[in-house]
Amino acid sequence: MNILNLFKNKTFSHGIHLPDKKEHTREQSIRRLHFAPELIVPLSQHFGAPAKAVVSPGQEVVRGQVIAEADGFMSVPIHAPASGVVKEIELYPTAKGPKTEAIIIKTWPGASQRAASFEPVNIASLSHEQLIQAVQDTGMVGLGGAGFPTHVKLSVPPEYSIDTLVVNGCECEPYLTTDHRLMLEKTAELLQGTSMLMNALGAKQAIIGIEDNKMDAFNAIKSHISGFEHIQVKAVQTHYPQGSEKLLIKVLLGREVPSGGFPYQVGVVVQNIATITQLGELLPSNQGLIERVVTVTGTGVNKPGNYLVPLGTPIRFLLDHVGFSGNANHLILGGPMMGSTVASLDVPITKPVSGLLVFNEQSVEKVTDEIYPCIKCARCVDACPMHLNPSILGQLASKRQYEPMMETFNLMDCFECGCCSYVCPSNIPLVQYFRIAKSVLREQPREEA
Amino acid sequence: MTQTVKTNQASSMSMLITLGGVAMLSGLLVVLTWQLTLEPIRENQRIMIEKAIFQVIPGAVQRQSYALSDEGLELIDPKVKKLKKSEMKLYAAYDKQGQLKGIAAESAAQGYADMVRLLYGYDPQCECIRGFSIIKMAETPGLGDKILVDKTFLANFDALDVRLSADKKTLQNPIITVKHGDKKNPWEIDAISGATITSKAVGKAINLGAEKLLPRLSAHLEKLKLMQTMPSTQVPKSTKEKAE
Amino acid sequence: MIELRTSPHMKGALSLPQIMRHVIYALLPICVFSIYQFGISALVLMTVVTLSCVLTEALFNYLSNKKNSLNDYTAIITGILLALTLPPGFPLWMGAVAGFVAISMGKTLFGGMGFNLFNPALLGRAFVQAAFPVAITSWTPGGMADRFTQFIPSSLTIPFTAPTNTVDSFSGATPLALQKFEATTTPNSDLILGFSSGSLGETSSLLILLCGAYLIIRGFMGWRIPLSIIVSTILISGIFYLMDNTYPSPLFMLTSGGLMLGALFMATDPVSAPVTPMGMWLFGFLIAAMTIVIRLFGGLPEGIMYAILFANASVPLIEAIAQPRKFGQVATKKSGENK
Amino acid sequence: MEITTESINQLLLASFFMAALGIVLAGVLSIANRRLYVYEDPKIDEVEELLPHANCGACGTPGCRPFAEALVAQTVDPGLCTVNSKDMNQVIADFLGVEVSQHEKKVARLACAGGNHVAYTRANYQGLKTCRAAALVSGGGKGCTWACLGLEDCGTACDFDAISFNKFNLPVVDEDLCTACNDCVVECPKDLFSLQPISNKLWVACSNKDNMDESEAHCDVACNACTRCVSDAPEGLITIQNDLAVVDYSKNGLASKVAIERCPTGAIVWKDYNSESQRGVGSRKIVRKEPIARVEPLPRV
Amino acid sequence: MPIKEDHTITADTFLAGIWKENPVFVMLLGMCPVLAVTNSVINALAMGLATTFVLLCSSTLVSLLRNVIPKEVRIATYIVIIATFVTITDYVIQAISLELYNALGAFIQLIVANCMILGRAEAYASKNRLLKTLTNSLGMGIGFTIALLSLGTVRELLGNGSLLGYSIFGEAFQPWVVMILPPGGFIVLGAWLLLFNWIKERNAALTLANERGTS
Amino acid sequence: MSPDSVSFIFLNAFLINNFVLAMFLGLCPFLGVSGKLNTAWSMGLATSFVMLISSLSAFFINELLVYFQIEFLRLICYIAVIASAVQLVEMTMKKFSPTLFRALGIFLPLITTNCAILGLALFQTFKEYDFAQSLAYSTGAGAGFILAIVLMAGLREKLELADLPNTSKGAAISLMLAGILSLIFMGFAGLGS
Ligand SMILES: Cc1cc2nc3c(=O)[nH]c(=O)nc-3n(C[C@H](O)[C@H](O)[C@H](O)COP(=O)(O)O)c2cc1C
Ligand SMILES: Cc1cc2nc3c(=O)[nH]c(=O)nc-3n(C[C@H](O)[C@H](O)[C@H](O)COP(=O)(O)O)c2cc1C
Ligand SMILES: Cc1cc2nc3c(=O)[nH]c(=O)nc-3n(C[C@H](O)[C@H](O)[C@H](O)COP(=O)(O)O)c2cc1C
Ligand SMILES: Cc1cc2nc3c(=O)[nH]c(=O)nc-3n(C[C@H](O)[C@H](O)[C@H](O)CO)c2cc1C
Ligand code: SF4
Ligand code: SF4
Ligand code: SF4
Ligand code: SF4
Ligand code: FES
Repeated sequence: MNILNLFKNKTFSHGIHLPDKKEHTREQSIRRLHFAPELIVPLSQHFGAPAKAVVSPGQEVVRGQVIAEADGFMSVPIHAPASGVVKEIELYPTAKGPKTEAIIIKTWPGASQRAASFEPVNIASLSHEQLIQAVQDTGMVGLGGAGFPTHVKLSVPPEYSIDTLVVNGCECEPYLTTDHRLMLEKTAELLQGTSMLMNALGAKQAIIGIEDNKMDAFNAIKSHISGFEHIQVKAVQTHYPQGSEKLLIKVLLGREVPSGGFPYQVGVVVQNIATITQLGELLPSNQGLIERVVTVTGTGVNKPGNYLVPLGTPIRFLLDHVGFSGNANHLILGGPMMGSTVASLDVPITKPVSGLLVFNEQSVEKVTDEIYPCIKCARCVDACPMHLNPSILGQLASKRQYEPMMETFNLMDCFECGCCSYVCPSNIPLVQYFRIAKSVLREQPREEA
Repeated sequence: MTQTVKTNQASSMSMLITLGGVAMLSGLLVVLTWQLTLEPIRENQRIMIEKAIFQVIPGAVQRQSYALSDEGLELIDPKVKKLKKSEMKLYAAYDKQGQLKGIAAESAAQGYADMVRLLYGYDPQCECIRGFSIIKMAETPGLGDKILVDKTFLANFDALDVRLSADKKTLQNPIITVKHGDKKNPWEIDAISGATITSKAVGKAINLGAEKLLPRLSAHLEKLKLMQTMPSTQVPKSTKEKAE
Repeated sequence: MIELRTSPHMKGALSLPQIMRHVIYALLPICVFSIYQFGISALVLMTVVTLSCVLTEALFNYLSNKKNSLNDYTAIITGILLALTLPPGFPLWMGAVAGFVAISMGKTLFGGMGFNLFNPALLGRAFVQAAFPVAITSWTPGGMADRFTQFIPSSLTIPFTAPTNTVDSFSGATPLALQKFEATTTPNSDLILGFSSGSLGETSSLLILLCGAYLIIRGFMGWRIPLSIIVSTILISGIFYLMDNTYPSPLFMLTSGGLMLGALFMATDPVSAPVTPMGMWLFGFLIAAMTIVIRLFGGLPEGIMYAILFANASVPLIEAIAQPRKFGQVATKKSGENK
Repeated sequence: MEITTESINQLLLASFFMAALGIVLAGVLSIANRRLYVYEDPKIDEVEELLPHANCGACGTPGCRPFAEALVAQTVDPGLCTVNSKDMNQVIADFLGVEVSQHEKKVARLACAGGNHVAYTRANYQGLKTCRAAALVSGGGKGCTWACLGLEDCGTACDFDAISFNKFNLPVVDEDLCTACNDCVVECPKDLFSLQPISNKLWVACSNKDNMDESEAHCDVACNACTRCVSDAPEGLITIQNDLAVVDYSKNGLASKVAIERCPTGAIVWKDYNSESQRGVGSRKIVRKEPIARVEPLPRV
Repeated sequence: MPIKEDHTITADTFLAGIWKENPVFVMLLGMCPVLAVTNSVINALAMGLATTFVLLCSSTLVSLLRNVIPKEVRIATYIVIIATFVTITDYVIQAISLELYNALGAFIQLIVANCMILGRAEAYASKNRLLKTLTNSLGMGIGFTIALLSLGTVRELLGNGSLLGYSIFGEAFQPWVVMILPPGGFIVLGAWLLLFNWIKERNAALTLANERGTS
Repeated sequence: MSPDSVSFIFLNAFLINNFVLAMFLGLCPFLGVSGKLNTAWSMGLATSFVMLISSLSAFFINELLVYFQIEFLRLICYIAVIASAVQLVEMTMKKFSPTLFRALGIFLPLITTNCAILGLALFQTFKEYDFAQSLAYSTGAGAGFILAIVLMAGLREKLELADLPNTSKGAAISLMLAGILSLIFMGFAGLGS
């Protein structure tokens, strides 16, 4: 809406501009975290059916070994993040709330960590089906946040053809810098992974979209790109939620993913930087996903930075390591806009977690300010990137009128980006309302059946 | 109204009889009432009209109704005769001696809220309007209805000039309403400030009426000079009229 | 203990009281100009009306055991704006009545701040306009020599009685009334700078525009509604003017009467305006069209108040036809092509 | 007034006119009637009058009118309406000439006893005061993930004011008022309510599926799967599933208070109609009489 | 109804219309005349009496004929009966005072369409015996008249400074013109309803507080 | 604009002297059926349709009565004829256009005893409108009724999302809303004069 936007890089309409707060970790190169004495590996770290454990208590496992296998197509295997012995398989708290089954591994002390050996594979020689299988075997899921199994994304329904792979390097959430660091430090793997996936999808081109607050990453990739003809990098304006795949596709390609539909319907697949980088590393060596980069930052930690964390590391251990100042009482897994708070320090780091934000008392913005009635100021309407009407949705939700929210006002198109809550001067917890409404609405068909 | 009916539907005959009977009964009742109240109602109407007429024509105590049309002037009994579209009704008012004091007629114009319907009194002697009275209006009380009480406004009608032009086809000067304090000519109406619209409506109505009435009337003025009486009885029975 | 909160965990800087505070700041220059022009009567009338609004709000809070709602400043805005729409010599007691009606019937009745369907200030004014039509159409000219030492006589009317010694209201006829009833045009420079008679706050279009621009630039107020009203006014009255230039010019239309104040401060009252962009354009157009129709063909010289209120009443209908086009709504065709 | 031939004529004219009009209209109506003839049993209206118009659905039909239709068709029996008083149902039955069968009353029962004096909270939930919202934010902050959050969703859902909250923020069902409409069962995001016939007196007031230590770490009255009730009760009445005692109500006839006596936490209780549930003598005493302090969530907007 | 007809006349038969089932304040029936003619007390009174008269006469006739009228032509017959009495009233008022007649305008004739009267005929008179019907109708009529008066009083007092035409507040009083204009009708009735609601609310709150206090 | 012109008559009945908000006619359905926008719209359509029908039938009935010189039976005849005309329409509609019937038909019986219908017929007779004028009058009144009831319904629907104080729930708020609308419609006064 701002006239100045004309002179900037491209972006989508609506959305908001956020302070990026990335300065504390932007310059911190990725450091490896050592193993926690006990790793908690939930069987469900992804979207879809939980994996099935194939180990039993007392069994010794080697780092990288499959400890749970995929339960069907909509599922991925899980690999042991560290060598050790399986202590138990029991219910354990997760970030979402309900307890789920987790394999608890007592790790051997750091020095004796030994990796299972793998035979490298020749990607080029694999058939399409084999390639998908290989991707599934890595246990790779979207590392951008949703945890959607990557191999499912690659198996595009036959009636659609993919022409473009979009690599999502926006990292539009404040504080987070994992993708930024990966682009700088693992540029080669990124490009390799990109061309691998292009082949897998049969895509003619790939576009790496990067927000223009990460121009160093942009330049780094630009300087490596010469060997890869069909890959281009494009800078897009820093604008939240630029990283959402639908908006990124709109900006880069001008295509609009139909409401309720998926990117493949407009010939695009979107993958996150981390997903592709990891895939670029793991696939040729036939390894499984056992660790990921997590940004740990916030006012509550002493050593903010980007850490390569073995999956299953309890937050408590991570915090001890980075030094956390006493009264930190607000922990967020993910970014500040979409991440969720955790109720317990026992919660482990899982595959989709890209950041851990730790704040001490009230240093997070004053969310608990007094709530006023909606004044219909339309700021939320102007902010909503999905062009919904959060104002009326919020009013309906407060009166528990959920049906019209879905039927008339397209509630289901809301992807909970939080723009509306962010701008609301009346402090109405719009997104929370919408989550409640969606959860009620999702339950309803089940009841009627 | 009758979607849910019992299984035992009433026969059509009984329906016909009941409704027909009740309707007949009510027709009877109404007609009786009407006949009984006819007289007092007429009397009421007469009093009301005369009050209005005598108010707009100072000095008048009797009156007579006429219908003016292209065919000429015709004495009517207003209670009985329905006027045709082409006819205009007017009242000639006389003093005790039966001398013509003035002529009153109705006119109307759109005011602020709704039509302002008024009766104005024309004095053939001075060729001027002597007054008006409101038959019906819905102007804002306290604002629009100042036209009834505002002294300066009423003073406009001491002698509002409606002289006919030389050819007797139109008014020499159309009546216009000017803003408060701007009245310069005897054919202008000085508006009430704050109720300009209503004032204008009064002016418009009188202008409209005078434009229509006076040119046609001028030929018949002589006929009205002296009070006439109806050829038949003073108050004829309606039914007789109908028989004609 | 760990705190559980829901995302987003960040919050934009604007808060409701802050917005409202800035609206008050933006209104202050207009008030000052009004006091300069009309003297102590203006000052006292503004104070009385605002106090009446605030006290009414407090009274109803007390009666309904609601928590204090004065700290959102909206009652003060209502009071100031209401006062700015009243004629300078308006009896103070009637001003107090207007304030009471604005808050009680315009706001509390519907559940208070945020729920009112109509602009409370204008509702208050509409009520007193219907109740005391004479007093509200008695204009006093601005810039009278003794304005800082003496009250306009009608101001001090004893409660519940009619103003007795009204100044000859003619000397103070508003530009619109002059145009409508006398066919006299006021010079544009007077209209723009504010040296004409009229309601307390409506005289200087330029000042109003500047104050409104401040709010828009700082992001406290949307820009669509004012723009829509101004553009529509120019277009519609331009068409009339071109057809027949005895009709007032667009510039006159824009700068006379309460149009500017209405467009920038009253039609923009967020609560009683639509939320969707398309709705805002329609809303503005409706206001402009109706204002012009009333001004040119209606019984009243000014129509902006009724136009805004009517548009307020139409908001549900406007919103029923002007919901935003959601993202991805038309793209279904594209995917078909892709198959 | 004189009576003249004119006035008589007028009288006759008017009367005949009206009579004719009446007959024409009646004719029209009678034709209309034939065409629009729709049979609907008038009994349905009358029965509906006698129903409570609560449209709660507890009877199993979508509302009172369909229930009335079904009653008149005699496909259901009046006793199914749980909102009406017994007498009124008898009136309906008499009217229809049928018997009222005795349906056992069901009430809503909560499978949790973790008020905030016995169940620990590990995190402060700050957000809208609804259970569903809290459940969506990392489960809501109670140590036991299955526990009642006490933010009153069920109370709001109940149309009959049958659910109130005690000072430990635990819902208490007034069994007289409960009509077994199922609303609270549907509403609770933790699925803690279920409808139980009042003869099901042996009741496990816990849903915790953690094992022994873990469950007791979060709640003083949790079922810790110690199996004492299983061995004290007749064979097969109680089993442990997922570290939780489960009563098999098909063997309800065997139930007696013996089963609850040795329960160390008092998770299994004996619930008589309309009285407080009784804990076993062996259960540990609840010492805390005040709720553990918590930060109030935002008001339910 | 399976429940037997009840012929006993209680105080409630009469009082229902005045308060508990007041046609205007509670049942919101016959709103048009209520609002249209209450700009002065005298109009309100005349309208109230006229309506009561029609109500009584038509209920009587309907009650007497209740077993004769076939269900199918019920409404048509009622309407004709009502219209008859309305016409009669109309002429009688004209005979009494034309001024009053003009003030009431067409609303005398519109009594025909007053839902209250048809409602009473349909719901009460057609089901009950004459005496009971009369008692009830009288109550209704009085209730209606009271409502009209309560509106007329406020509107005339504020809108004209007078009651029954006599100036109350003296010359200097500034009439609140809006009260006799259409909006005033709606607003005054709305205000009465608000007042009743408020009293009800407060009483409910008080009894609740009392119960809490005693238990 | 001449007060007798068809366009002024339309405008007058539509806005200036809106049947509901200035003339107090048809309040029962206006207050009763304005809860939901959709129903209000249907009700408005049905009412204006019936207005048209009854205005026409009243026009012809009046000719008949004048011919027989029994105008005193006007009221009875109007109401009886309108009632049956409406029922006939209802019947025809049901038979020939069930969709239309489902949308509008259910309101028809309700409308018969609505004083706007009768008022329209009576006023057009008092004002001695000819056929074209009656037509303009009835369409104007119908349009005015639709406008009023649709505005009202929109507002009431919006109010459902408001935190109404208990005191103003129910009929009170509807009446106040009607009052406010009526206040707003005063702005149309004097239009076209
Ligand atoms: C139920 C469901 C089915 C999906 N099916 C597909 C699919 O068939 N193909 C695909 O490319 N992506 C599929 N997706 C993935 C989404 O397009 C999207 O990439 C994923 O939800 C993560 O995106 P986000 O992080 O923007 O939420 C599916 C997602 C969901 C929730
Ligand atoms: C509001 C919103 C913001 C998002 N922001 C980002 C982002 O900054 N970076 C990113 O990689 N994915 C982001 N995503 C997820 C993408 O939509 C998409 O799911 C992801 O890029 C798919 O890649 P993945 O399957 O490899 O994770 C966002 C999603 C939403 C709904
Ligand atoms: C509620 C209200 C009622 C009004 N009623 C009338 C009225 O009955 N007659 C009238 O001429 N003007 C009426 N007006 C119009 C204004 O007073 C208008 O400004 C005035 O007629 C023209 O101003 P002027 O006469 O001072 O030039 C009314 C205005 C309002 C707001
Ligand atoms: C830009 C803006 C304009 C406003 N205009 C008005 C106004 O015209 N009248 C008013 O009563 N309140 C106004 N308010 C204050 C507030 O929105 C109003 O009191 C609410 O309607 C009360 O619910 C305004 C507020 C803002 C932010
Ligand atoms: S959270 Fe949903 S409604 Fe709010 S801005 Fe984002 S997409 Fe729009
Ligand atoms: S931003 Fe908040 S106050 Fe403004 S319209 Fe949206 S929900 Fe309402
Ligand atoms: S039982 Fe369920 S709905 Fe009720 S308070 Fe507990 S968690 Fe909430
Ligand atoms: S909501 Fe629950 S407690 Fe209330 S009546 Fe229904 S079943 Fe009983
Ligand atoms: S009284 Fe006018 S519609 Fe009911």
